[in-house]
Amino acid sequence: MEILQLIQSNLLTPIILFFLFGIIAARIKSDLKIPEAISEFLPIYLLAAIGLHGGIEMRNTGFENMLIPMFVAIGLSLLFTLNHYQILRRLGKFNIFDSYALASTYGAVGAVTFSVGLSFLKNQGVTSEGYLAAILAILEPVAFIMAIFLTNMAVSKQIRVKKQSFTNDDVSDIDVGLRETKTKLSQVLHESLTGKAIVILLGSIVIGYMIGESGFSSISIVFDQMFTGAIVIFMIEMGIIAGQRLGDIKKVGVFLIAFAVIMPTFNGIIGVLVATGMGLSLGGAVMFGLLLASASFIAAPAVLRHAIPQANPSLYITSALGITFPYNIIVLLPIMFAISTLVHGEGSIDLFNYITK
Amino acid sequence: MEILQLIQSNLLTPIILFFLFGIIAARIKSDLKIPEAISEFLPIYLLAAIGLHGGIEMRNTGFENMLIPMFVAIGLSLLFTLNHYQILRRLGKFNIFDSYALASTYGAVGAVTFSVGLSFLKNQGVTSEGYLAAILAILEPVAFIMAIFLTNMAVSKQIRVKKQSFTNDDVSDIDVGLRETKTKLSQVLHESLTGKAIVILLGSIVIGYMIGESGFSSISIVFDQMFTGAIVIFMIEMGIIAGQRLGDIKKVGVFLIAFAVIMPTFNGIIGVLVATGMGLSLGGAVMFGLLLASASFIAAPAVLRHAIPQANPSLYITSALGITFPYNIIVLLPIMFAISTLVHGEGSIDLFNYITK
Amino acid sequence: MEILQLIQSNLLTPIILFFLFGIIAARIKSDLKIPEAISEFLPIYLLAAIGLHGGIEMRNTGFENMLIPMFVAIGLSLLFTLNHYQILRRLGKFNIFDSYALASTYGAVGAVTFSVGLSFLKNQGVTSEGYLAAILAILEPVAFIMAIFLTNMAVSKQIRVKKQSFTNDDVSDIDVGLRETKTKLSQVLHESLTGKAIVILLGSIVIGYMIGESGFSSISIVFDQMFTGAIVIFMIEMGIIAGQRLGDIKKVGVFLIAFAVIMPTFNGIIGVLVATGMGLSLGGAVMFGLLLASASFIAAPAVLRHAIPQANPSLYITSALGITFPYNIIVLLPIMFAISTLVHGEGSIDLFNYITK
Amino acid sequence: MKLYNVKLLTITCEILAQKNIIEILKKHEITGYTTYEVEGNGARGLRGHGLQTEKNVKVEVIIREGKLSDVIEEISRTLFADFALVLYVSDISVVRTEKF
Amino acid sequence: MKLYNVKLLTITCEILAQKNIIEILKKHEITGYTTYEVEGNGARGLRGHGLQTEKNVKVEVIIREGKLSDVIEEISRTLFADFALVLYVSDISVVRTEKF
Amino acid sequence: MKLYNVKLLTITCEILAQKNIIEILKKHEITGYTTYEVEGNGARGLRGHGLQTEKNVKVEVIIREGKLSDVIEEISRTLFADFALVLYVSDISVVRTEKF
Ligand SMILES: Nc1ncnc2c1ncn2[C@@H]1O[C@H](COP(=O)(O)O)[C@@H](O)[C@H]1O
Ligand SMILES: Nc1ncnc2c1ncn2[C@@H]1O[C@H](COP(=O)(O)O)[C@@H](O)[C@H]1O
Ligand SMILES: Nc1ncnc2c1ncn2[C@@H]1O[C@H](COP(=O)(O)O)[C@@H](O)[C@H]1O
Ligand code: NA
Ligand code: NA
Ligand code: NA
Repeated sequence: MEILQLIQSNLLTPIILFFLFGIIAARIKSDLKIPEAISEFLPIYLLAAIGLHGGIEMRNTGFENMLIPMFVAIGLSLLFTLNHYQILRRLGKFNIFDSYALASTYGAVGAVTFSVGLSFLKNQGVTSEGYLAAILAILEPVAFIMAIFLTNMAVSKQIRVKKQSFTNDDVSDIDVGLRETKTKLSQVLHESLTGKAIVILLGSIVIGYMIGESGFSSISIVFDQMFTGAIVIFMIEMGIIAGQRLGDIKKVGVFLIAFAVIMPTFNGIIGVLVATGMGLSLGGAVMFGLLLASASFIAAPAVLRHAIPQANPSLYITSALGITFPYNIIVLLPIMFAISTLVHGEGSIDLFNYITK
Repeated sequence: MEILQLIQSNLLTPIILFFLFGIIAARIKSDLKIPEAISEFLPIYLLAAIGLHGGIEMRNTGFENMLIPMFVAIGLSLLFTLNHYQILRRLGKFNIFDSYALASTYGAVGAVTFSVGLSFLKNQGVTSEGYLAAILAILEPVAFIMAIFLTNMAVSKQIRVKKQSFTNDDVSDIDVGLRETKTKLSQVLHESLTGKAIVILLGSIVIGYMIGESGFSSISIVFDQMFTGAIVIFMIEMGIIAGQRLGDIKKVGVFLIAFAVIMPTFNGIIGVLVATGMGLSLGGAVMFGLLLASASFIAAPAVLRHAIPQANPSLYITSALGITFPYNIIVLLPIMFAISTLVHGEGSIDLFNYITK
Repeated sequence: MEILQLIQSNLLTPIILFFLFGIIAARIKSDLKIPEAISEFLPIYLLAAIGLHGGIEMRNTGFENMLIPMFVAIGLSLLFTLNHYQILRRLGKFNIFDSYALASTYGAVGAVTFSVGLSFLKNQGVTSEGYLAAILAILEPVAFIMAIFLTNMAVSKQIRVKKQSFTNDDVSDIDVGLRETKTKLSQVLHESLTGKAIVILLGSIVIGYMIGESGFSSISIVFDQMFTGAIVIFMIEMGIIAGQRLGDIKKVGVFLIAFAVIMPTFNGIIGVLVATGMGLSLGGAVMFGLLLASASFIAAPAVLRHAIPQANPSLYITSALGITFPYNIIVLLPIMFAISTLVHGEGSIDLFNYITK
Repeated sequence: MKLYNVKLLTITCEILAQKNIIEILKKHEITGYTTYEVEGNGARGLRGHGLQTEKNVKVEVIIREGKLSDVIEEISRTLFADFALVLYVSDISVVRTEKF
Repeated sequence: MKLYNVKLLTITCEILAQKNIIEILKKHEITGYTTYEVEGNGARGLRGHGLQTEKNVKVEVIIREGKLSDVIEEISRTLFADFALVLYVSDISVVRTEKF
Repeated sequence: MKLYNVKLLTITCEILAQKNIIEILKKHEITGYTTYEVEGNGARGLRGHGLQTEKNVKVEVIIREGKLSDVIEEISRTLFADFALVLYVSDISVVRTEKF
């Protein structure tokens, strides 16, 4: 009951409404679109704002207590990725490439989802630990790197098997193949770590940490007060792109649709509970859950298309952007907030405030 | 006398000055220009801001009393379009295509003009009815659809006449022609209704209505406080484009130049008086007049180039953007404000405040 | 000692940190970049903001006392350009084209540097004379025009010498050459004066002067409060571009590296002293020094590539953007501030305030 | 590598005619094409400055010789009179002829 | 003006394959090329709308006939299966043949 | 549809040379051309990243064979030395030969 009210109240925020609006605009085939330069710039801006905010918080509160949550997040992310793989490969009968690509898409994190989460909390008047921005940055490449490593292991194995059964003519080819695999992995590692999202996020965290509140004041109008307005504009474009993909949802199949809803719910709720166990605040636990629940749809294609080119990109993009993202920000976020409120033992009071507000 | 002072005071606002600046920059052949992505984004932003504002107002004041003004506006717009056609075809001796294209350009509305009008009123400390944004959205396609319908009727008639005078060889061709006409009309209807301007405007009105003041507060810095600054930037580009067209004004001929000044004045003043008669506020009557006075120059080419490709686009773009738009925002807006002040019986006081301010 | 502290404190501002961040992002070969439309728009925005601000100040304080500083600035700029040329040609052994190109790059001014300077002063709570924006505009083309004139004179002389030593076959060619030289000069003059930087800057000064504080209030959020945030975004891109050029620094040679550091220091300190002598305020003297210290890297390639195409653009761009710009905003700006504080006789108190702050 | 001869049809036109071109291609069962925005100058003056709707676009179509003539004919007939438009054909060779 | 015959290789592909193409060119010691972003339609559907990573790019390479075949062969072998990609060759003439 | 043979001259150069190219075209009474911004790599290194002025542009001119040689000659003479620039000529066929 209260959760439904939370969801309904969340639905009526500009962020969600403009996202739904974008979907509708795409469905009625409107020519509305946010110019490319703007929609390319907005994620950079959002990540800079998130990073600065996180860095300033970390300066205020220290980052000693960040280590445990960080390693737990990495551990969970790897565990979840493996779990996704098993489910997709065994139950979903996806081929090895699609399985690894999808597994890591859902093991990775979504920076846009994170932004929406921060705005949601702001709206609720709840804060979260600043170091979560750093965990966002660190978590970004983890799932990809593991999935790519495992995919390449599997491919090498296949090649080695082939090698034994065929004549020696191809040996050099296979050696080349193995060498290429290694190169690929180190390339992906480098590309991931120097990818614009991680770079701007980590950079802004460090800068935020160095300048603190006082240094931030001169730019707070741009990097703080305009934050929600900027997300709103970005959500129009996200809605349009998600709307364009709605038609492809049939193609991804019932199994993946179910996966795209159930898996984040599972991951997210575990995240909230574990975070609460580690002593994170109400809001921090929600954001921690959101990190684990979210799927990557901006970084994923860029990384996976190079690393696992054999995987079908429309599978992982459509499910992450067309299903999981809307589900996460509309339904799962309020659910996780309710759960976090509950387990933080402030349920009655907070929820009451929230609803009467 | 007071009107001259109003015009002069209006001239000294940043919006008008930066518009004039843009014209000068274009005339001296400066390479100054606002990057395309920005000037493509700004109308979307402005319409979203107008829509949100209108929607919130409608939530506060209800929209029952919107129906009569809306139908009156539609009626006047159709009437004016027919009137324009007669004047252009009979007196101006324009061909049928140019006549209909021009008639509907001036029967349609200009969203940029509307934005400038809102800023003008804000500057005067005067408000207007929120539902006028909805009327802007509804009025957008009306004049085009009628003009296109009439053009196609006329063309079909011509074809039918030809059909009777020639041999039967072309019958199938003519049938195809008639069928194409119908397709075209339904296409134009669809394109108009899903055009980005209408979609973002209607969407934002609905969202504004749903979120209300409280939901708006988190994005008001972007969608309210930055509004005038954003118009200023857009006006630089509008000035540049208008300035580039100044050279073409000779080509449009004296008749069209006179038309581009007299017609909006006539339409606008009637609009102010009718709106006052329907009980709209001082500011609302000005905006109502502006809706009728304004000519479309962003939507017009996109719609008319497909619907009446035979018409010469430089006629309707040059007159609407190069003559009517500057005239409207610099001269006619203060005139309509003065008239509205007068007929709202607050003339002396308000004008006095205005001038001494 | 105090200067080191000033530099350190300046280093920890968002503007400098994001610039350094951009350099690092480029060095680790990140794909981070600010979309072109944004980085093309930001200088226009910054110049408009600077101009409006300057114009409003000039309205408040009058511009009678602007004439002397302006002519002194022009004189110094011409003198410095000649001085640069001698040093580069005689000591540096650069060819005539590179010498003139470099001489004028350093004789000209940098609008981005000026923006950073204004932000620096704002941060220190110090103001500067509004008319310095006008001097920025006027100074922009001066050094280029002289350098181009002198280059063309030199080339014509060379051609004339050739003409005498060769047969008459080439005479018409040489005449054409001379005529082309004249055309070129008048073209460059026109291009410089109608160049977007000067046009938007002068236009905004005039508009700021006309609207004053009261007219500015409606757009002050965009053109004043967002200023530092906008610079920060622009500095990311400047850092990236500077970072990409770091590799080329070896190619410019030790002589030019030294020139790119020593020359601005010399010019800037003379500027501060002269300005103080003319009675400019503490902040005004810093900005005056910065005008003379700064090198042009946005206007320079556009002007010089046409006017002195034989010069190697990577010399003047790399040294101006890759060496002088960072040096100016990180090191020289605090130095000039300290010197200006000293010579304005408020040294102890102000510095004390500054450091304890 | 064996290469096969086909044709490349290039259409440079005002952007508002792009939809018409694509429709004509579709009518002739051609679904492969590449487009990009350009600026230009021609009989209808400088294009690509000012309003968004006054840009040009290039449409490039790799096409078998068989269909070429009909497509050109229809574009000429329906669009030459009203739109700023230029088209040309070049000889090219491709690897996978079955794609076109 | 004497003109020399060389080849122009044009590759239209999804933008995420651009890096692979450039690497192949580098491997064959070709460092001259021109690229630009385009939109398009083909076997893998409409491209160029939506996410940044779903755009197309054209890569154009002026190349001597000698190297052409090897480059095409490697692109075909390594990229045709996994990426949206179309390539074609045309005959062109240049002034400064030593540049290519 | 009858097609007529003409030439297509394509110039890829640094954007600051565009004005020079257009002026040369004008001098030879050619007012039709198409331009668009591109990135590229060549003897003068990677172009198209960083400052606005360091981009490349392509200029395409449909031109009768008669004028071709003079235009190429003037571009070569005045711009080859100082600007990053590549040009090539291809054979194309057009419908309306009177336009060029
Ligand atoms: N000779 C030409 N060479 C290359 N492109 C041309 C030529 N003539 C026209 N164009 C292009 O085709 C567009 C329409 O041409 P027009 O219909 O002649 O105005 C122009 O804006 C140019 O982009
Ligand atoms: N027939 C064609 N003519 C021109 N471009 C094409 C054609 N077919 C495909 N393309 C381009 O090549 C890209 C990839 O093609 P595909 O692999 O068929 O999806 C498309 O998005 C188009 O940009
Ligand atoms: N072999 C080539 N193929 C295609 N484009 C080239 C080639 N070489 C150079 N270019 C283009 O021409 C520009 C100038 O070349 P360059 O003068 O060699 O630096 C480059 O930036 C590329 O865009
Ligand atoms: Na996740
Ligand atoms: Na109207
Ligand atoms: Na200087």
